[in-house]
Parts: sequence; C-alpha cells; structure tokens
Amino acid sequence: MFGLANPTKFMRFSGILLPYLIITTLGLFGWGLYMVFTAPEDYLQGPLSRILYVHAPSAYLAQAAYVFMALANFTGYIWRHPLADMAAKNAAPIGATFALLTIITGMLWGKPAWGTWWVWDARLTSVFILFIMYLGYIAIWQVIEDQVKAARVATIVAAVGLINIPIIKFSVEWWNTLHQPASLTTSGSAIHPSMLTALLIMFAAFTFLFTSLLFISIRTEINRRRARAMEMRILQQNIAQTNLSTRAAINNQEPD
Amino acid sequence: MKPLLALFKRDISLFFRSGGGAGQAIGFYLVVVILFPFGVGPELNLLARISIGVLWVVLLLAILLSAERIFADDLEDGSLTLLLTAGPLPEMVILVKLLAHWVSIALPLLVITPLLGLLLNLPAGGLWPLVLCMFIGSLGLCALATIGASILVSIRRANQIISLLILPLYIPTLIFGVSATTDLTFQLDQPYTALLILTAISLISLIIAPFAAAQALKANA
Amino acid sequence: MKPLLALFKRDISLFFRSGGGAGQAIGFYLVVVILFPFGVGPELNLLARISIGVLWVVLLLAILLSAERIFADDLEDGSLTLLLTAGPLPEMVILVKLLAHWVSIALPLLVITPLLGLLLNLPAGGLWPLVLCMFIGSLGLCALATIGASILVSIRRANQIISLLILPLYIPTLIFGVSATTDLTFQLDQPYTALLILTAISLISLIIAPFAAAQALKANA
Amino acid sequence: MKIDRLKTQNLSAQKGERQLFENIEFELSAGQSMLLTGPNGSGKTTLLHLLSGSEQPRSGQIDMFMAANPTEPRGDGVIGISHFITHQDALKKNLTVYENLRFWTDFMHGDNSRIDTALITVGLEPMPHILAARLSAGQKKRLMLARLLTVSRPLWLLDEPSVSLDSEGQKLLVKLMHEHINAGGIIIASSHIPLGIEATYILELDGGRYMFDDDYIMEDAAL
Amino acid sequence: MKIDRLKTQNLSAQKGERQLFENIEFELSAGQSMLLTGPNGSGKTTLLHLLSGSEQPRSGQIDMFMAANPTEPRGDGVIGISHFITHQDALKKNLTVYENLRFWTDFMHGDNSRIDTALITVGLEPMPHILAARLSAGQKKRLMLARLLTVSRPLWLLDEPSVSLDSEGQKLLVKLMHEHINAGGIIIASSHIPLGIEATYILELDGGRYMFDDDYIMEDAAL
Ligand code: HEM
Ligand SMILES: Nc1ncnc2c1ncn2[C@@H]1O[C@H](COP(=O)(O)OP(=O)(O)OP(=O)(O)O)[C@@H](O)[C@H]1O
Ligand SMILES: Nc1ncnc2c1ncn2[C@@H]1O[C@H](COP(=O)(O)OP(=O)(O)OP(=O)(O)O)[C@@H](O)[C@H]1O
Ligand SMILES: [Mg+2]
Ligand SMILES: [Mg+2]
Repeated sequence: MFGLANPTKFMRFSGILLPYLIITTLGLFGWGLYMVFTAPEDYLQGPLSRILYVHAPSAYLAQAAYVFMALANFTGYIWRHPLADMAAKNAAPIGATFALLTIITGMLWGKPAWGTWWVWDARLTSVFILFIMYLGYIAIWQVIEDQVKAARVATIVAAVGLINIPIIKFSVEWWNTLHQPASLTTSGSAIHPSMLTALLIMFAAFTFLFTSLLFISIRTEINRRRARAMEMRILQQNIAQTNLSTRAAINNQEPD
Repeated sequence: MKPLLALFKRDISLFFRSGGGAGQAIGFYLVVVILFPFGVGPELNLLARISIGVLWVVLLLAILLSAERIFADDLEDGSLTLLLTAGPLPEMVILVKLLAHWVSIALPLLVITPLLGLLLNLPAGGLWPLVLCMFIGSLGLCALATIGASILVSIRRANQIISLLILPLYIPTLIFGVSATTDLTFQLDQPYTALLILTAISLISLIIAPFAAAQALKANA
Repeated sequence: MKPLLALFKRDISLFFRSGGGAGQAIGFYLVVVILFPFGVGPELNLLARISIGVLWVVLLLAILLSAERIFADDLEDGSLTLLLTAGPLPEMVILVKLLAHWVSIALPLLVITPLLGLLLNLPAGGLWPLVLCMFIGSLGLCALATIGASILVSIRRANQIISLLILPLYIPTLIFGVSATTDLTFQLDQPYTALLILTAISLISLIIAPFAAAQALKANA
Repeated sequence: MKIDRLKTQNLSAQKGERQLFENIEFELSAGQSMLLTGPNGSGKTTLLHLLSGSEQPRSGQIDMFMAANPTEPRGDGVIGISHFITHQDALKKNLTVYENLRFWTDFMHGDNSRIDTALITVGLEPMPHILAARLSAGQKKRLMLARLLTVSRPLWLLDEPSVSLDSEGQKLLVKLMHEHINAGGIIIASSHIPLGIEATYILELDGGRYMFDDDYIMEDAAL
Repeated sequence: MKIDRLKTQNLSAQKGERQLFENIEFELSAGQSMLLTGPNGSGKTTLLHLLSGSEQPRSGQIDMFMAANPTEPRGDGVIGISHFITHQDALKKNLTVYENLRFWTDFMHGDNSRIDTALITVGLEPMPHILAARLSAGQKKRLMLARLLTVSRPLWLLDEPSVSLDSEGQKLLVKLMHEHINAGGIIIASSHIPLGIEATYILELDGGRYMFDDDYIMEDAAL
C-alpha cells in the first residue's frame, strides 16, 4: 500500500492493473447475468425478483464504499498520505451512485411489490440518508478550493458520518417499531441455492466494478492536475513576455 | 440591456457559487421534506393529506429566509451604493435582482418537486397542478420578499424579523396557492377561480415591488 | 471565567440587538406555526395529530438555519482570529458560543410553546412533556449545529448546504425527541426509555461538539 | 460624456447629533481637482457619498454641467457619471478577479475589451482566476483601481485611494490621476498623506460641531 | 508576563500555487522591533497571521521565550501573548464603541478600569455610546488601537497600523509604539509608508515565486 505512495508509481502500477480489472469485471458481469437469467424465478414475485441482483449488490457497495472512503481519509489524515485523500475523494461519487442505484431499483421494485414508490421504512430511510451524507461529503470537496484543507475537513465529515451510520440504522429501526409495527419486511423467502450463486457472483462483479471505476477516476484526476500545472507554466511564460512589452508601452507615456 | 444582463448573471452565479452548486437550494428542500416524516410519523395517508400544504410552506420558508440576502451582501461590501447610483435605473436593478433570486431559490424547487412529491406521497394527478401553481405563486412571493428585504436593508441579520413584516403579505398567496393546487388536483367545481386570483396577486406584486423597493432603499440611504 | 462570561453576554446581546429584540426568534416560530394551518387546512384533528411533529421540525429548522451564524459574523470581521488565539482555550470558547446560541434560539421557543401548542391544538397534557423534551433535545441540536458551522466556516453563505451535512446527525434526536414527547404525553408503556436515550444523545453531542468544532476550525485555518 | 463643471451650493450634512459640515460651496471645472483633508470623522467620506448621489444632503444642492450643455445643470444630478472608490471595496469575494472586474465594467457600461490591459496595468495579470477573497489588501485596492480604466467616467471620487498600495502602486495611482485630469476629468480625493498630485483646491473640513438643538423640534423655539 | 525573545526558524508559507516566502529566520529580543516591507501580496499579512498563531505555517517553527524561563520555549507557542491589529477590524457593528472595547478587554483578560483613559487617549471619548457601524474609517482604527492600552501584551503585531489615521492619530501611534518598546515589548509591524519609529530590523519580503508543481501530484513526474 505504501509502495504506491507517490503518484508516479501509482500511475504506472494502476496502468498495468487496470486492463485486467476491467476484463475481470466484464467477465464476472457476463457470468453473473447468465446465471441470473437462468436461475429459477422467485415463486412469489415472478420475473421482478431479478431486480434483486442489481439491488442487493449496490446496497452493499453503497455502504462499503462509505467505510472505504472514511478509512482512506483517516490514512490520509494520520500519515499525510495525499493519494489516500484522493482515493477517498474519488470514492464518494461512485458510492453515491450506488446508493442512488439502490434507491432507484428499490423504488422500481416497490411500486409493483408494495403498491407505492416509497415508504418511510427503516431500511429505505437509512439508505436515503446515506445518499444525503454522500452529497454533503462531495460538496465539501467542491466548495473548498485548497485541496489540502479540503482533505482535512473531509476527514472530519467522513468520521462523524461513519459513527452516525449505525446510530441512524438503529434509531430508524426503533422509530418504526415504536410507531408502526413492521408491516413490511424486505427479506424475502428462503433463497434457492442457484439464486445464491448468482447473487454472490453479482456481488463480486460489483466489487470489481467499484475498484475499476475508482482507479479510472483517480487516474483521470492526476492527469487533469498535471495538465493544468503544465498549462499554468506555459501561461506564466506568455504573461511574463506580454507583461514586459505592455509595461514598456505604459512606461513610455509616463507623464513628466 | 448589457448592464442588467451582467447583474442577472452575477447574482445567479454568486448564489450557486457560494454553497456548492445547485445543490444548496435543493438541499434545503430535501432536508425539510425528509424531516417531516420523522416528525409526524411515516404513515403514508397522513403524509399524502398534508403534502401539498407542507410543500407550499417550505417554498414560502425558503423564499422568506433567503430574502434578506437579496440586498444584504451588496450592502455589506459597498456594492449596493454603486448598483443604485452607477448603472441603470434602480427600479430595473431591483427587478433583475428579484428575478435572479427567483431563479436561484424557486426554480430548483420546481425542478425537484416530482421527487419531493413522491417522498411525501403526493396524491396522484397532483404533480402538474402543484408545479404550475408554485411557478406562478413563487414569482409573487419573491416580489414581496424583495420589498421586505429593501425595508430591512440596514438592519443586520434581519432574517427573522423580516418574517414578521412581510408575513401578512404572504398569506393571500399561500391560501390561494394551496386552494388552486387542490382544486386542480381534485378537479373541483370551478378549478380555475383560485388559479386566476393567484395569478392576479402575483402579477400585482411583481409590478409594485420594484417601485416600492426602490423607494425604500432611497429612504434608507 | 470573566473572558467567557464576557463572550456569552456579547453573543446574546448581538443576537437580540441585531434584529429587533427577542422578537426575532419568536417571530420565526410564530410565522411557521401560523402558516401551517393555512397550508394543511384548519381541521383541528389533523392539526392535533401533527402538532408535536411540526413543533419539533420547526425547532430543528430554526437551529439549523441560524447555525451558520455561530461563527460566520466573527469570521467576516476578523473577530474569530482573536477569539481562537487571544483568549481562553478554543474548546471553551466554542462551548460558550454554543450555549449563547442555544439561549438565543431555543429558549424563546420553549417560552412560547404554550401559545404555539394552543394554536396547533396540541393534545391535552402534551405541554410539559413537549417543553421538557425540547429543552433536552435542543441542547444536543445546538451542539450538532456548532459542529456543522465549524466545518463550514470558510464557506460563505453555507446556510443551505449546511443542512445537507448536519441533517443526518439531527435525525436520531428528532426521532427520540418526538417519541419521548409522545410517550410522555400519552403515558405509554415505558414512558421514560425514549427520554433517557434523548438525554444521552444530547449529552454526548454536547461533550463531543467543542472538540470536534475546535478541530475543524483549526483544519480550516 | 464630457463634463464642463461641478458646482455645489450650501451643502451640509448631519449625522446623529453632529453637524459634520455646513454651507460647503465650490466649483470645479474640467481638468481641476480638489483634495479633501481634515481630522478623522470630519466628514470627508460623507461628503464624497453626497457627491456620488448615494446619500442625500441635509440641505444644499449639487449641480453638474456637461460640456454639451454648459448652461443647464444635468437632470439626473450626479447619478451615473462618477467613479466612487471608498473604504468598502464593492468586490464579491466569491467571484474571481476577472469576474469582478468584468461585472462592474458591464454594469457601468464600460468597455470590456480593456479588461486585460487594465489588469496588466494594475499588476494583477498573473491572478485573473483567483477569488477576490484571496487577494491581499493592496491587491484588492488595485482591482478597484482597474475599474477606473475599463469604464470612462468624468468625475472621480477617491476616498483615501493610496491606502494599502505599495510604492509602485502609489506611483501608478498618481499616473492615473494625472491622465484623467489631462483628459479633462475632475477628481475629488480625500487623503491623510500626500497624494502626489497638485490639487487645484484644498478643502479642509474642521470636524463640525455637536448640535444639541435637534432642528425641527427646537425650530424657532425661543431659547 | 515579560517576554525574553521571539525566534523563528525556517518559516515558510504557501498560498494556492504561490510560495510566498521560504526559510524566514529572525530573533527579536525584548525592546526590539521589526518592520515588514515588500510589494503588495508579498506575504506581510500572512507572516503576521503565522506569528499570531491563527494560521499554521507550511513548515518551520516559532518559539517564544519568556523572561521567567529564557532557556525553554513557551509551551503554548504564540497563543495568548500578542496583540494583532490587521485590516479586519474585529469590531461588532451593532455594539457601541464602549461595548466593543469592553468586550475585548474582558475577553483578553485586560484591565477594564483603563477603558475610560484609553478612550480619551485615542480621542473617542465624545462617542462611547455610538454604534461601531457609525464610525469613520479613522475612528475605527483608533478604537482598535485602544485595545493596545487596556490589555497588556508583550508582542504587538501591527499590520499597516497607520492606515486611515489623521496626522494627530499617526503621532499617537508613534508614541504608543515607543512606550511599548521602552517597556520591554516587541513590535513587528508592516507598512508601505514610513511609520515614524526606528525599527531594529527591517525584513523585506520579495513576493515569492509560483510553484507550478502541485506538490504531490507532480512529484517526480517526468515532464
Ligand atoms: C427505495 C427502496 C429500497 C431501498 C432503499 C432498499 C434498500 C436495501 C438495502 C440497504 C439492502 C441491503 C441490506 C443489507 O445489506 O443488509 C436491501 C436488500 C434487499 N432488498 Fe431492498 N430496498 C428498497 C426496496 C426494496 C423492495 C421494494 C424490495 C422487494 C419487495 C426489496 C427487497 C430486498 C431484498 C430481497 C434484499 C436482499 C436480502 C436482504 O439482505 O435482506 N427492496 N435493500
Ligand atoms: N448616528 C450618529 N451619531 C453621531 N455621530 C455620527 C453618527 N453617524 C455618524 N456619525 C459621525 O459622522 C462622522 C462620519 O465621518 P466620515 O466617515 O465622513 O469621516 P471621514 O472624514 O471620512 O473620517 P476618516 O478620516 O476617519 O475616514 C463620524 O465622525 C461619525 O462619528
Ligand atoms: N488560493 C490562492 N492562490 C494563489 N495565491 C493566493 C491564494 N490565496 C492567497 N494568495 C496570495 O497570497 C498572497 C497573500 O498576501 P498577503 O495578504 O500576506 O500580502 P501582503 O504582503 O499583506 O500584501 P499587502 O501589502 O497588499 O497587504 C497574495 O499575493 C495572494 O494573491
Ligand atoms: Mg473616511
Ligand atoms: Mg496586507
């Protein structure tokens, strides 16, 4: 991990690894989807049950990405490890996307299953809040221009958020049992073995997808910042020249 | 036109720049609307019943609470002096600032209303009426907010006292806004009466506001 | 003690001075609570049903929306630099500012709750539980708001984005606040469980906040 | 938009219980300048506010005569013909250097093709994309001065314009003022330190006096 | 609370892409003063912020040695032993002159029996009950200076302290600085114009340089 400390080594290393990651991701998706469509349908819910194979893995990744993000931030904070900060920064939008995907697939499923797009149920609510926490975190990176400063503040936000995830989960569950007996549960019937295999493969596929996206995103950012640094350098040289000539022109008409 | 266009663009970009993109106004709506179910409980029927009212109140609050800002920042850094004396007519300047405020505050709500409606279990068929009525009503509300802001421009942190001052002015819009929405949603007897009154109120506010506000700002100088 | 006392007095008098006396916080509550019946309709049963929730949400909003101000004015005029380096420990300074904010924002609500309860047709016997739970809960909410404000101190007009950041932190307090109030009002099975949890959340927030906020302010410098 | 002259009559200002100045009268023609001096709080900034049209005088009159019609005072009074540089910077901290200058140039009907040159002249060309919040005190002042270059206005009202400027900046300011005067503009500037130009007139405010008689209450009361 | 000396080692500051200064080292003993000069934006204000403890240096160290224990640097660093007067006035516009001064005096553990004398010294005694918002630029500066009189602090950090002061105010400032130096204090002041005191040292900042390499990103990238 620490061997990748500097961006150049990371670029080289990730450059080699990335193609394999992508191929693995695609392969797993292919296999997983094949399994999904050959697996027996859930006898209660019919073809709709297939949403599960997207829904459950994204739900897991939405949470895992938050934990990853907070840990990466910690690493950056304690060991002053900028690449870790960048990993955290770039994990956030991906995690947010998975949270959104969970919500969307859940809603698509909810309409036929429950007759409504949305209910204020414990699980749904906590995913929704997770999504909002992602948005807040992303906003921090956007609003603070100084990236070193942003990293420090982001760490505090991520840390507070991390403590808060279980708290919210618990309190939200309490809330429902207090006010409304659990009329809806998301856990379906016992899972058929072939469904389980398919599900596990999809979990793996999603995990690889996350890793690939993260690598691509970090690489893009490094490249963008390098490009900007070069641009600045050239700009500065140009300015220095125009500067001299314009100043000269201005000084020529100096009043006595 | 160029000066006014420049002002319009500046105000909007200041608004969006200062809190992380379009996220900020939308963030506010999301927050309030999410808190509601926690407050009143998650029963969908109850939520459906109060959803139109809650969304209107939230729109009103968002406009009310941000109204102070219409002139406060410009006063603080001395821009207001120049805005009122160095460019186009004060009335035009105020109208433009009003519209910019509307675009920054009310428009985002209109855009995410479908999502919020969903979360609050808005009655089916209530979406379009809600968006339409809010579109019309919010313009009037922004105009009224501008008058209030101009009156209070020299009071620091007027945020909350401003609420007291313009509150009575908001009430007609709120009443007719909600009833126009309800009438249209449930296709009651004369679904358009309330809408017409709402439109009239907004138009009048919009016409009066620039003059009233210009007058108030002058008195303040 | 003298420095901290001076700060406490200053913050409170600044708050009340700047918008027309104690009227401002109270004005805000009145506005929201009065507008509600206009929004959701005047049926007393419905109002009674949502009154506890609405009052809690309003308390929360008032704290949330004014949170930005805890440090913003001091940042703007350079006072913050001195507050953090020229006097007592930053953690103590933050704690005092937090309490001053609570006195300015939450206390007025507790004072006028009887009136508001009346307007919203609060269930009989719900008054004392409401005031007690809000007293405890609001301290925790102010503590959380302080953390949020410190994180966003360098961002201008954080008002609305701040909502996104601290919102999730508020939710547990809101849930247990409302259920503690309901349990006490209707004397349910174990009327004190939720109250205990609420107290615990507030205490923990109150203890953590000064340290977290001091850390954030340092990171920001 | 050429100016002919600026004339004030019987100008007075009061703040709270304090009469800052009374019956100020002067007349400045194109190409002339006036320096305002006086102790702290004597009303220099207040007088400049009156001349910019952003405050109304307690009594008295300000007339502008344009070159096009030098016999009749301008209908709009002082509105829209002056630059006013004062302690408040009128810069938006969340906009960049370029955006700030661009906005005021557009808003004041200036010439935005001059922006780049103006930035170079005031020495801010390396940082057009920095937020105004990040600028140092002197850089902010320079950005304010850039407005004088992108928008042509006949009357310049400068309130302690040299504050925060380094020596090079002060030289630049002197040069700008000279050019403006030579081009037939009018300058009224306040300062506590020598500004480096030869002002045509010097107006010294003495600090006024406290008026314990609140006018309309005491008006023709026999005291 | 007597100071022995103030010592910095290897101090550097970076803002955005700009390295403002590097490796600044100096040592000031009680009774000495230092003048900061340099063009606009060269980092004078930033250096004063570092010395006040309100910003952290990118690298380097600041040590204070107190007279009570001159061999060991103070544990708290620079916290709580300095006065810092800068462009931002730290005055609350909604509080009166008296209330503002009273607050800072109490907060900084000063002596509030000195408030009245301090107001007289800085010439604000006719207006203790006026809101700070109503003060003129110079009056605000005077109110800031009053803090120097009511709270004793060994280290004075003054950022362009003479700005906005009239000539009488500038004389007052010189007198205050002399008294502080003679009483064994240390002064570090920035200014673009002569301050009227003989500084022991002069530190000229040159404006630094742009660092195009965004530190860790460009680190050993083959460009
Ligand atoms: C917007 C709506 C929804 C959200 C936010 C949501 C959220 C979640 C979450 C977070 C998980 C993972 C639980 C864990 O990791 O322990 C999950 C799993 C699951 N969800 Fe949903 N869900 C939604 C709607 C639905 C609907 C409508 C159904 C079906 C009727 C459903 C069925 C399931 C099933 C079967 C699982 C996996 C089994 C389990 O772990 O219990 N979900 N959902
Ligand atoms: N409400 C009020 N009551 C009493 N005096 C007031 C009030 N408002 C303003 N003043 C006084 O009016 C004067 C305004 O002065 P102004 O800002 O014009 O001074 P100036 O000549 O620019 O001073 P400086 O050299 O310090 O910039 C100040 O002396 C101020 O104290
Ligand atoms: N984010 C940033 N990117 C680039 N430069 C920055 C950034 N933030 C601040 N700066 C620069 O840092 C410098 C800060 O300077 P500082 O305020 O210390 O200057 P100063 O010497 O006090 O100048 P003055 O004489 O004008 O008061 C300025 O040049 C400013 O442009
Ligand atoms: Mg002045
Ligand atoms: Mg400076």
